[in-house]
Order: sequence, then structure tokens, then C-alpha cells
Amino acid sequence: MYGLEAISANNGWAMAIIGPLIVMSGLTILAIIISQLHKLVALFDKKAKQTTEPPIKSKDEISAPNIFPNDILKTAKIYQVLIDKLEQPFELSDLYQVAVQNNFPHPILTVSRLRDAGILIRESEGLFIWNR
Amino acid sequence: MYGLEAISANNGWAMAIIGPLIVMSGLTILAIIISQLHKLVALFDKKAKQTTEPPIKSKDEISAPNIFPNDILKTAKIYQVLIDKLEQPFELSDLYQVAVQNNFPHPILTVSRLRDAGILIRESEGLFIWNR
Amino acid sequence: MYGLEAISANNGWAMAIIGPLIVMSGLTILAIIISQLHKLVALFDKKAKQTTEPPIKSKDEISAPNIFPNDILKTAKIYQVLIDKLEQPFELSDLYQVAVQNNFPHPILTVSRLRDAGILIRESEGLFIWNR
Amino acid sequence: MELLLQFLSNTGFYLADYRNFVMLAIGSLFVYLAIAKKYEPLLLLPIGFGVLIGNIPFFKGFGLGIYEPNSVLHYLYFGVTTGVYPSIVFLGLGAMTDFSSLLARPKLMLLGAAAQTGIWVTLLSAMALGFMPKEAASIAIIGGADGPTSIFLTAKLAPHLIGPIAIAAYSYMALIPIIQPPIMRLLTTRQERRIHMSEPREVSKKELMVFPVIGLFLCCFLAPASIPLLGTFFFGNIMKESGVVDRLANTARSAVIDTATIFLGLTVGASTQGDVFLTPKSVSIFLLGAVAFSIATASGIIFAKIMNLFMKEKINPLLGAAGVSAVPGSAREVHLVGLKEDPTNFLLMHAMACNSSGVIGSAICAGILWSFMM
Amino acid sequence: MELLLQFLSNTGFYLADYRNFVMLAIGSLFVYLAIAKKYEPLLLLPIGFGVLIGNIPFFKGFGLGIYEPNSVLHYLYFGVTTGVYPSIVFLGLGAMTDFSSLLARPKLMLLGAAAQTGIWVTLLSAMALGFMPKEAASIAIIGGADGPTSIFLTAKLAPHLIGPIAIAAYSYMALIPIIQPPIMRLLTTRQERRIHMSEPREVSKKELMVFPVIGLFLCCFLAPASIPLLGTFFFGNIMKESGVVDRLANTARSAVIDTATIFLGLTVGASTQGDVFLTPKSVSIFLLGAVAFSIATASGIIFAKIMNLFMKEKINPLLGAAGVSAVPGSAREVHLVGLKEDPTNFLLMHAMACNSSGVIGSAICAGILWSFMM
Amino acid sequence: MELLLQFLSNTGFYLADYRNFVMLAIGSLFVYLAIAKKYEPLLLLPIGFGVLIGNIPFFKGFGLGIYEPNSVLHYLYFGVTTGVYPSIVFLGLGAMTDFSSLLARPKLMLLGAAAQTGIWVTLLSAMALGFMPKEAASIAIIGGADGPTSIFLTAKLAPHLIGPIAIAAYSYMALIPIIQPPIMRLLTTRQERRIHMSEPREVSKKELMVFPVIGLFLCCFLAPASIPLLGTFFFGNIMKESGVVDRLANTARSAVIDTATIFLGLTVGASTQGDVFLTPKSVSIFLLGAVAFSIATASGIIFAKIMNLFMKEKINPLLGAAGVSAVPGSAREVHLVGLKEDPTNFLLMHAMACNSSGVIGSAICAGILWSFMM
Ligand code: NA
Ligand code: NA
Ligand code: NA
Repeated sequence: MYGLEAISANNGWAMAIIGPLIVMSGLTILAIIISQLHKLVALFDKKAKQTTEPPIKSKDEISAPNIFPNDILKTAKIYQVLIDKLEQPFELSDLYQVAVQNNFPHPILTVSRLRDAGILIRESEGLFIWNR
Repeated sequence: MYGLEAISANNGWAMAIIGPLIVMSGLTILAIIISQLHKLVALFDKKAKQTTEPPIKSKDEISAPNIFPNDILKTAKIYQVLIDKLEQPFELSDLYQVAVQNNFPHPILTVSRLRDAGILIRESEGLFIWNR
Repeated sequence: MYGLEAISANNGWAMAIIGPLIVMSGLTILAIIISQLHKLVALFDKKAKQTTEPPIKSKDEISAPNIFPNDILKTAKIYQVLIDKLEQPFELSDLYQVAVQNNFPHPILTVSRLRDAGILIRESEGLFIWNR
Repeated sequence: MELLLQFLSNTGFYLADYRNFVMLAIGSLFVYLAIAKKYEPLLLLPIGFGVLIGNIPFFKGFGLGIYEPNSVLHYLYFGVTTGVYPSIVFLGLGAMTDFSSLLARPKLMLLGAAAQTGIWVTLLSAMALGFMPKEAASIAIIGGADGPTSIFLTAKLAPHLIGPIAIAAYSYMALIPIIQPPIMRLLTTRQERRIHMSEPREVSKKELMVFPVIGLFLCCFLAPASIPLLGTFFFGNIMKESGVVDRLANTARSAVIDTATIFLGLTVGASTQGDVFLTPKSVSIFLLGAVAFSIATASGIIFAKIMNLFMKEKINPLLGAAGVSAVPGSAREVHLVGLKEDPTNFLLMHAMACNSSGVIGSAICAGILWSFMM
Repeated sequence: MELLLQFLSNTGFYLADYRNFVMLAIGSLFVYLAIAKKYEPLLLLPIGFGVLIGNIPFFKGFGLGIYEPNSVLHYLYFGVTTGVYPSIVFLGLGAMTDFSSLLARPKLMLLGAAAQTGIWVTLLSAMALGFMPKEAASIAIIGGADGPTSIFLTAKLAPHLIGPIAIAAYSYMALIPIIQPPIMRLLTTRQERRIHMSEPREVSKKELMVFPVIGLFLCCFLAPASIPLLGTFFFGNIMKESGVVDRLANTARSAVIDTATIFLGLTVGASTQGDVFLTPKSVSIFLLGAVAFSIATASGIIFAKIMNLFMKEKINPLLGAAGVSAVPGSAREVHLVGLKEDPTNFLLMHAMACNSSGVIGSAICAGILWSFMM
Repeated sequence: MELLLQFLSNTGFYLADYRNFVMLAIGSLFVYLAIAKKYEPLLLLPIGFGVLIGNIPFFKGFGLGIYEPNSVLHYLYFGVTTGVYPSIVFLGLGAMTDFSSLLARPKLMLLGAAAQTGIWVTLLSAMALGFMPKEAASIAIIGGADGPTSIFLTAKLAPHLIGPIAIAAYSYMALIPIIQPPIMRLLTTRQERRIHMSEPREVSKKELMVFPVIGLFLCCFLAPASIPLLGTFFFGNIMKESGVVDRLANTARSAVIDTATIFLGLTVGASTQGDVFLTPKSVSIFLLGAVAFSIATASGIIFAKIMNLFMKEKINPLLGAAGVSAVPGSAREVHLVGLKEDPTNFLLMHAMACNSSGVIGSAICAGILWSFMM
């Protein structure tokens, strides 16, 4: 079967009318919702501010930075002395060794804080560089 | 079945003669073709030059750089002033804000051109740095 | 079936006694082994030193660096002159060309040594930069 | 000696059929266009080389051909026939797509809907040419100008046509720089092409995060059959915009989509075995594809002009042509045609908005067509 | 007109069922918690969005639903039902895990064993509530606080419960910051929480290399059924520590684990189709999960306190709570609770040691439970 | 109590068999060689650890063993038995291989062909030892010194031998630094080893782009059965050389090949379950493997010497040894042996050319052997 006959037999006309109608109305509704979205978001934001402070603070913010805000930078300065003794990039174990030799307290924990602070950066498997 | 008998029965001799013959002749032909390849390529290149200029230019070359070659660098200089107000890396939205506050025309489009020109570089999700 | 009856019928008590016993004893043994591990490793190290030098040296160490230790750096200095003529990043073929034009011996092999030495670094597909 | 003859009778030289050479020429052309002309190389190179691989003549029954159940190609093709590759490509696309300019100017979404008209006209045309309904629907989706969507729908409705439909869809997507500009110039005046679009408003991070959820709800409630495409698409997008799973979003838009693209292209190409592919049907599909693309482009432009009749702030009608998804080819063409008239007119960003709405539009159409055929 | 009606009767709006809306609300909550509260977003975002995708109402028989054999979701779900995704996730985890602090202080390994007590108590509870043994075992493993392990065991023992068990396991893992701190404070004195751990000794590269081999031998000889998890886990770890296959280790801990995480989360989420998921069993599983997590936390702490009775150098009993794997959530909580009492007390590294031993512990428990059920 | 006994009777300790311990020792040796001696660690570490995993004794019927149809290992092993992993590895290899030195000096390609002689001699030897033809062909391909090729052909012809053949192939590839140098020294004079190769001409980008197409046509028309390997190999190569799909090429040579390498190695290793592996056949295969490698090395060198009889510009005959693919092990050995005689003689680049031609050569041989067996 060919031509208009085939189209009719296969319900083609109905499809070709209803199909684009659905797409168009769907995307129109979506466009309308989107155009109101920023109001909705603003509304939510307002409400959120009025009712509550977030019950549980994001955990990342609580940790070290809040507690020793400038300590890390101070520590970094002190550690700079050790770093100068090492070639860049260096292995962490070398840093530990010089730290222990110089009686630095808590070397491993300090190193992990320096890493969190982005001052000590893993360059490749096992090798680290000092940022700044 | 073992030994020579097994080889004969399994058509081993024929395989062991024809097999290497095929590989050798195949790779020999390939070697010969390869050795003539640069001539072929040269020939094509010549012909291509004689007959036509490429009908459609690669699209990437047409766009912005050809049209405002030094404008981008000029724009970059002007934007440098804004960048100095921001901490590196910065969020794009911050850049937009200062641009709008200072009545810079077409901030979004300019930013997209600065990114194309490699002056504004995405450092990580959402954060950008200024190159130069 | 519910309650204690169900537990008994399903052999629950036995499981709840034997299960944690197995885990605990398994991890205890593992902990004990681990705590002795550094001794074991030390023992092995000692023994290894006493008996033999490693029969085959790791192949990576034999190659170029051992043989021309400072040559590469010297070569790098000489090549610096060529590099200065090129824009960074450059294509390898450009480097070859200037090398050949200036009668530098063995350009391709030298380049491969420079790459092994980390002086010539692939930045992206086909583009290289000079380190130092 | 007998062995030699037997071996020779298994070589490609002996088994070759003229149809293989036709396809090898087509494959080489694709590879050439991809490399020398840089026409959508991410699509054309894998498909073109796949055509070469699929058309090296081989002895049937070896387990070499893509249609033989234990061949490597057949296993890799599985991701096509099940629709898994298109879904994964959409995941990666979602993790790449920036909806901010669309959110800033939601009206542009209508252009993405209008450009789907090519699909419906092609549906009628294909039926008129005698294709069965499911075949006609699969051919029609070429008008959506979206490769993975076409492959997905065809895999579900008319798997025997995956090869020709995919080839047609990708060919025309690659030929966008040739097909679209004349139509754009024909249907727009110089003045219209010079219309500048105003700077879009800034879109907040929160809007961008909420959009994929709303988009999923609305589109997939309307046409649940588009879930396999739009579900992963919006999932990819929320991974990108949420900013809390950057490592997943990065992997989705690099390793994951690249791998799917490689194997999708390679196997779709290889599925064009000459003896299966070179049929009158394939020729009709190619012709219908050209119709589909042209109408899609035209209807997007015309719809934009109609919208301009009712709006104070006029839209540059070239943007209508970017409603055919073909990311990012058609957006680039719109931008370039606009630039030619006025070198200060940067349409790219707005055109990308139409592009992304075209992606959504054609995925919904695929869902509707699939649902119609049930 | 008839077609329109037929189409409308296939939309999600028409087909929707109240259970879908319940699940859509849950999914949205997960997405919200992941993005706004940053609760384990790598887990909650994929699962939450998966719940949304899986609960858009659709016409059954289309090949759209995750439980229909030819749907895309079904193919992607295959990695869950076979246990392949959990295995792959463990490969990546192994390639990420640093055992040096555990090797420096092997005693901490016992805390990882003690925290598994939650599993065994939950096993009894589940049986008492009338669950069949295999179901009870699958529910019990939630107490291991290890998502992939839970999914793996459930896939093997009670595949019909994958959805609720996974959701329960991941929910509680995300809620660790809410569940654990009160229990920690209840069971420890202020003085105990202030115990400082001495600096661990340095661990040699060779110890780190030998450990995965010894770990594999011991754990898998003891419980061979844990091979699919611990085999790949230790394989990943030796790739990391050997330093000779860095490119493989890098790929394992990035592209490989990310891809598995994406599809695991998405399909586990989608497996919670309202009509299958919302049953009284699911509610019981949720309740039992809360029991499991609480007991696991408590038993780790109590065991640490018992150990302190016998040891000269006291352990900070908070570390016991890190024996529930939930990497790295529980270690972070221990660290934060410790910090609150004494801002110079850095427990993180030690807690991570307990965490990794908890991972091993719960994988062994999974092996034991599986073996008990045979 | 009964439960405890039952559990203990399911532990590896109870079920262990002397053959497991033999294999565990072999696996440990592989791991040791990979880490301590750095012998091809990318191959040996995954395989070695796979041997350990596969040989932990377990209760049959649990769904744990690689030969049990519903085990995780079995699903991962699927990529081996179907030949999909080798194909994917070749895709990545292609995207890594630089053919410029081969194109500059095409004569070196003949050395890659000559070194395949080991295959044919081994074929006869294996037949003489009573192996069936298909088994003999699978064993013979070990002489190609190419792991994925060996696994691929064996998967097609004699799947029950995948374990021993893969182990033999990879063992000897790792032992290249021990096997090849003595043979090289035996068959060449000091003067020959000191021959310098002239600087190769520069190869244009276009030649590099055309080569994969020509290579595909010629090799696969000649031996269509090599399509699954060479098709993806040349596809990878054109992705690399075309420069228009860099993102795909990058993914192919990183995430894609790494993932395939990990799972290929792991499961091939695990397929060596003691009870299946430790048979007289395996021992014969190991012996034949040694023969194959030695003859391959020797025939490459001898062929180079024969070529020198006819050529004005002499080839350094050591290069012949690099015709056994074993990328890049054998090229490195040639380079090092050359360096020892004359520290200014850099053969590496030329040896790599022979290496890549050896890869092509052995893939063609695999195609020929497969075709012979039909
Ligand atoms: Na579209
Ligand atoms: Na655990
Ligand atoms: Na070879």
C-alpha cells in the first residue's frame, strides 16, 4: 500500500497532528514552569531563612579550618623550613623523617592537615609537592 | 597419534609451509605499498592544489579570531581591571556581577570569547582562572 | 513462625554465636600476623642481602642514564638553542626540522632520549614543551 | 595445495562482492570527510571506519560478522540493539550540557519543539512510500537530527533498519554546514539575520539544580517511553549542576561517553554489511532523511518568525534552525551565518539553548512515536 | 481522537498510582539531602535520582521498567543482580585504601570485627520478625554499614529484597552524622573522649605490599564466599601499593569505580518501583536497619572500652564507632566528636584504620552468612 | 556445633588440595616477579593475583568459581571467552602505537613476518606431541609472543586451554630479558651487533593517517579472521593519527585499555584453578612455549642476516629479535644488547618498528590458523 491510502490505513494523519501537538504543549508547559522557576527558588530561599537555620551544618566546614584558621598557615611556615631540606617532589616518608628528626610534634596528623589545606599536594603516586 | 604420523594426518606440513608463505607475502606487499606511500600522498597533494581550493573552509577558522584578532587581547586588557578585583580562582557569576556593575557591554558573550581565546580557563567545576 | 521459635527453627542461635566468633578470631589472627609483618619483612631483607645480589638488574636502570649521565644535560643545553627558535608548545616535527637544518647528529634518537629524561614533555596530542 | 586453495577461497579477495566495494567507498568517504573536512569527526570517523571493518568480505559461519551470534562485533553491537549505548551517551551529554542560557530565555524552548516538525512530515512521507508504521516511525526520527535517539528508537521498533537509519542520521548531521545555510538564507531577510539578542539574565545555581528534576518529571510523565533517554540525560545534568559529585560527573562526560561513542560508532558502521545494507529501502531512507532535515530546519525558522509576530522583543529567526539538535553543529552554523551579516552579532550561546531544547524535543518525539506504535 | 486518548492513557499522569508519589517524594528527599545537606552525595544522589526514574509511572509491557527483561534499565541492573558492580566497586575501593595506619596499629582491627555485632543481633531480630533465613541474613548485613556488601549478599540470597535493603543501608549510611554522635556521647565519658592516640609508627612500603596477599589468603581461606568482594578489594590494593602498575590503579580508582558507582546507584534506586517496594516488609527492613546501625556503633565502642581494661596504652573508645565501615562517614564523625572535646585531638587517621578493618570485617561476615545459608 | 563443623568444612583450609598450593605458589611467584623484578608488571601482577584468587579453595556449587555459571568471576571472564577483551586491548594498543619509524623503513616489516616462524614450528611440534589440530594451533600462537592474540585464538579454537596458554604466553613474555639476550649473542657477531642504523626519514602526518586504512584492507582481505584484532587495532591507530578525535583516542589508550587489561589479567589468572590447570597438557604447553619463543627470536635474527646478504645498507640483525611482538619488552632487550656493545648505538626506535610489525604479523597468523582449522 502506498500514498495517501497507506497513511490513512496506518493512522498517519492522526499521529502527525497529535504528535507535534503533544511535543509543543509539553515543551510550552516546561518553558512556562522554567520562566517561573527563579521566583519559586527565591520563595524557597526566603522561607528557609525565616524558619530555621540548617539543623546540621555541613561537616566539611566544621573540621580543622574553623578551629585553627591561621594555625595551618603558621604550621605551613614552620614546615617550610623542613621542606627546604627536601628536593621537590618528595616522598611523604622523607618529610616524616625530617619532621621526627627535628622533634616536630604530631608529624603525621600535621601532614594530613597540610594535605587537606591544599598546601601539600600529591603530584603522583607517592610523590608530593609543596604549594607556596 | 603422535610424531610425524600425527603431523601428516592433520595436514601439518601443508599448514607449516603455506602459513608462513602467506604471512611473508602479505607483509611484503604491505611493505612495498608503504614504501610508495609518500609518493602517493605527494601526488594527491599536488593534484589537490592544482584542481581546487577546498570548497568549504574548516568552520573553526572562520569564527571570532579572524574577525576581531586583536580585539580579544584588548578586551582582555580591559577585563584585567575586573579580574584584579576578584580572588583567583573565581566563579564566573562573580565576574559577571562585577562586569555588570561596571557597565561592561555584553559580559556573557565576552566571557565566552575570552574562554575560547584561552584567556579565561576553567580550573575545576565552576571555578575559573585568568591566564596572563 | 515468629519470635524465639523462629530463631530456634532456623538455627539462629548457633549462627549468632559461631558467626561473630569466626570473624573475631579471623581478624585477631590477621592482626597478630600484621603485627609481626615488619619483622618478617626485615628478616627477608637481611637474608636477601646476605645471599645474593639480584641476578638480573631492573632493566630501566641500565639504560641511557647510567651510560651518559651528564651527556643528556649537555645535549639538552645544546638543544636549548634550537628550542629558543620555536614557540612553546611546538610540534616534534618542527624540532626535527631545525635540528636537521643545523646538522645536529641523530635528532630522532636524541629527541627520544630527551623525552625519556623528562626534558621534553608531551603536553597534548602532538605538542611538546621543553622543561627547564 | 588443496589447503592453499581452501585458504585463498576464504580470503577477502576471493569472497568480495561488488556491494562490499560500494560500502568500502562510502566508509572511506566518511573517514575522509571526518579527517580532511572535520565534519563531526567524533561521529563520522568511528562510523566510517566501522563501515570499512564491516565490509571486509569474510567467510560466513566463522563467527566474524556482526550478525553472527558469537562474533566479537556482535557482542559489542549488543549495546546498540538493546539501546544501552544511546542511554549512556545521553548520560554523558547531560553531564556536559549547560542549560543556563535556556533557563534565562525559556521561549527558545519552543523553537526546539517546532524543529521537530520534520519528524512528523517524514512520518507521513515514509508511510506514503510504503514503509510499515514502525519502519516509518524509525525513519521519521531522523528528522530529530539526533544520532543516539534515532538509534534507540530504531533498535526498539525496526532493528533491521538500524544501519541505514543511523548512517542517514549521521550523514546529514555531518552535512549540516552544507544543508542548513542555504535554507536559512532563503527563509530570512538580511534584516532578520541582523537581529541582536539581548544579554540573557543571570541564572542561579539553584535553578540549574532544580531544572533536571522538573524536566524529568514533566517530559517523562508526558511520554514515559522517553525515560531511557531523558532519564539518564537529566541524571547526567544533575550530577553536573549539583556540584557534589564532581568526580562522577567528570567520569560520565569523559571515559563513559567516550567509550560508548567509540563502540556505538564502530558497530553501527559495521552493521552496514553490503548485502544487508544496499537495498532500495536504504536509498529511500536516505532520500527521506534529506527531506526530514530540510523541513526541520525550515520549520524552526518559520516558527521563530511567527513568534516574532506576537512578541515585542524579536528573536533572531536563524535560531530556529538550531532547534534541530545536531549538537553543536547547527548552533555553530546559526552563529556563523549571523556573524557573516553582522560581525558583532554573537548568536552561539542562544543557539546552544535551542540546541539543547531540540535534544529534549526529539527524545520526547521518540517516546511519543514508540508509544503510538504499541 | 482515539489515538490521543490512547496516548493519554499511556502517560504517567494517567497511570500514576499513589505509591509512585510516595516513592517520588522519597527520591526527591534523597536528592535534596545529597545536594543541600551533602550527606554522602556519591551514594544518595544516584540512588535518589534513580528512585525518581524508576517511579515515573509507565505502561507495563513496553520494555521500560527495570523488571522488564528487555529494558535498558534491566540491562544496566544486571550488574547488580549478578553482584558484578559491588565487586568492581571493591576493586576501586582497594585501589584507594591506605592501610598504613592499620598496619601501624593492628589492634584497631579488632574494633572492625566487634562492630559487626550489629549484623548478628539483626539476624536474630529479623528471624524473630518472621523473615525467612536468607532474607534475615540479607537484612542483617545492613549492620555491616557497607552498601556494596549489602547489595552483593542480597543479590545472592534474596534478590527480591535488593531495593529495600539497599535503600535502608544507604539511608542509614547517609544518616551517620545523626545516628552515631548521640550513641558515642552516651557510651563514653568526657575523659575517654579526650584520650589522645600516640603517633603511629612508620610503615614500610614492603609491609604495605605484602599485606594484600596475606589479607587475601587469611580472609578468603576462612570465608571463601567473601572472594568476590575481598578478592577484588585486595587486588585493587596491591595495584596501588606495588607502585608498578600505577596506570591500572589510577584507572581503577577513577573511571572504573565511578562508572560502577553511577550505574549501581541509578539502578538500585530505580529498582524501588512503588508497587514492588512499598510493602510491610520494606518497613520492617527499615526498622531493623536502624537497630543494626545502632547496635553496630554501640558494640564497637563497648568493645574498645573492654580492650582498654586489658591494655596499658588506652584506645580512645570513640574509635569503636568507626568500626562500622560506612567509609568515610563514620571516621569523620568520630574525628569531629573527638575534636569537640579537645580541639587538639586528631582521631581521623586512626578512625580510618578502623573503617578499613570494618570493610574487611563486614565482607567476611557476608561470606559467613552466605555459607551458613547453603 | 554442627553448624560450626559445617562451616569449617566449607573453609579453604579444609577444602585445600595440593594442586591449589602449587598454583598459589606460582601466583605468588608471578606477583613477586612483577613487583620485585618489574618483569612486565602490567601483565604479571593482574595474572599473578588472579591465580591467587582463582586458587583459594572453595566449596563447588556456591557460585564462586570462575567455571560456575553465575559467579562474578564467570561474568567477568565472559570478555575472555568471547574474545572481547583482546579486541579492546588491541583498540587501545592501536591508539598508542606510533608507526612512524616503521613507515620510514618498511623493510623492517619483514622481520616482523620472519619472527612468526616460531608459530609454525610449534604447530608441528604440538601436533607431533599428540595435540589435536585446534589445540596445536592455539599452542602455536604462543610463538607470536602476543598475549591478547593468544587468548583470542585459544578462546575461538580451544577454550579449555585458555588458562595454560595464557599463562605460558605471559610467562615467557615476562621472561624475555632472560630468554632473548643469550640467543641474540649466540647468533650474531660482535661486529653485527655494532651496526648503526641510519637516521630514518621523516614521515608525514598524511602517511600516518593513510596507513591504518591500507593496513586494514591488506591484512584483513588476506586473512579476514584477523578482523577482530586488526580491525580494532587499526581503528585505534587512525583515532590517534587523525588528530580529530583526540578525546576518543585518549580514552581508548587510558580508561578503556586499562579496564580491559585489569579484567583480562585477573580472570585469565583465576582461570588456572588447580584441578583444571595442573595436567600433563599444561606441562607440554609450557615446554612448547619455550620452544616457540626461542625459535621466534632466532628466526627473526637469522632472517635479518639473510636480508643483509642482499642489501647495501645493512640492518643490525639484533632487530630481528624484536620481531616477536612482546611490546615493548623485546624492543628494549634489543636496545640494551646493542648498547652494551656500543654505547652510542640507539636501536630502540628501530626495534619498536619491528615490534609493531610483529604485532600485525602474529594477528595475521592467528587469522590464518583460525581459517586453517575451519
Ligand atoms: Na532534535
Ligand atoms: Na562494616
Ligand atoms: Na608477534
